[in-house]
Amino acid sequence: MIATVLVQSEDFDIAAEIQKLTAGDRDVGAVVTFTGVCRDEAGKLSALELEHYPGMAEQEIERIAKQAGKRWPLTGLIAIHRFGRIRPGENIVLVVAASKHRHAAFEAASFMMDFMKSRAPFWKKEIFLDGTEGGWVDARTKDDDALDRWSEE
Amino acid sequence: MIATVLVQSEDFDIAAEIQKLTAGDRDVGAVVTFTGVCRDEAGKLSALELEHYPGMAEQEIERIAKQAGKRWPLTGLIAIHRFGRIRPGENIVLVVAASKHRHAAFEAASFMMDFMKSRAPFWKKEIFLDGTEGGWVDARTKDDDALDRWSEE
Amino acid sequence: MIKLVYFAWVRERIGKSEEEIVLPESVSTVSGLLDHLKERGEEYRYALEHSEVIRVALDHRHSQHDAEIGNASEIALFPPMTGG
Amino acid sequence: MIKLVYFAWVRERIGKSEEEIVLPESVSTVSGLLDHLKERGEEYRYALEHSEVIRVALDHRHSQHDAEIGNASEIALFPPMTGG
Repeated sequence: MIATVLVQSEDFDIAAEIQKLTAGDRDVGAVVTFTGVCRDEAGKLSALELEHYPGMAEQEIERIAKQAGKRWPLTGLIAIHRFGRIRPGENIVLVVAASKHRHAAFEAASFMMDFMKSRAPFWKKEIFLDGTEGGWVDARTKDDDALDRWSEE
Repeated sequence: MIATVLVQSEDFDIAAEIQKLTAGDRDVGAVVTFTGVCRDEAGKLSALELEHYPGMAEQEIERIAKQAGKRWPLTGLIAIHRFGRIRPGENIVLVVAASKHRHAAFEAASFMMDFMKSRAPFWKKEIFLDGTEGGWVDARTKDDDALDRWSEE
Repeated sequence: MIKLVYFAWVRERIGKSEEEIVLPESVSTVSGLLDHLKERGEEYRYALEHSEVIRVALDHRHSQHDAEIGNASEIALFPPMTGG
Repeated sequence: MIKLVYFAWVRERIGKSEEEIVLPESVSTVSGLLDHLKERGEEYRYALEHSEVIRVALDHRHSQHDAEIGNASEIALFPPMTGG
């Protein structure tokens, strides 16, 4: 299974990414996508500024993807994380997982997101409509807790 | 939360369906899609013929969607199930779940698929490349077991 | 008169997709209906031979074999579902 | 010489995104580095005051505070991540 990992400022095309995992592979029975979208925080948010650690961001997501590929029988996996200024309604992150069966695809996509949230080196800063900076978004302990359910006994 | 349920012979456009749940709703932070695709069964399959129970198919999927809507804080839910002749590589079923947070979207989409597999009145017949009918696909006990994990204690 | 509808291999074995029948007064439950149908001929016995696997819907709702037919106007018989 | 890179509010508080420093021989672990940096000035003390929350990567790999710096050529300091 070859995973595609992209860290980019541009938006992505979900349909085109799904197409890459299904075209020509007649053993794919299930495709799960996750799209993370910028919320407007009750109308207050003008944009998120996403900072990342170039080099490490790609490598860390690749390490997570490799773990997912070992853990579930996937036929394909794509992870795209954007950086830069992202406005409410715009996409932030995409995961596409393809497999023969649905549970593998669901679990791998969910695993990818839990680990990308807590381990991929990205940081969000809020910029409000009144021009003020809302400061850096705090990491939620909930996100760290989410990793626990994937610990293998 | 208004769920859209469609039972149709035509294909669907995943990007357009996602768009319906995100356009104009700035409180959506997570969109999960599941696409079920027809496999070619090691190159033997010419097509699946999907029979359904008109009327009940829509109603049963609506009942499942209603349960999902009660159980998770969703901002939108779409379920589309095709019937008729479907060839390898073509789409069979689509679920799109949107929510503020990712775990609700993942779980609702997974719940929808588990219940649609075992409770929506659809039956698959295999048609092989040599023109023979492979007969009706057997229901897998695994699919019934999959419902157990959603039982609320 | 009650409308019966059949799907997948139940339909193929019985040889029709729907029919209307008069339910004898003695038949009040789903399992009573299945037993009654088996008396209608070879094709019904073949379709319903393993009646425990047959799924039933009363007016578009999944029902158990011990359910009362009550006022249902459409009863569907079919094998376990394989959608999704 | 070792390259240090800073992100998010660690970068903002220190006031630069990267720098190269000569590591004293006495500094061999990540926590030793953090203590050493705090001596470099007010901005470092402010950035690293709650040093237990500071995350560290040695050559692009997450590392613990008790990790040996070893041959790492790039050390990154940053707050807990909030991607996804």
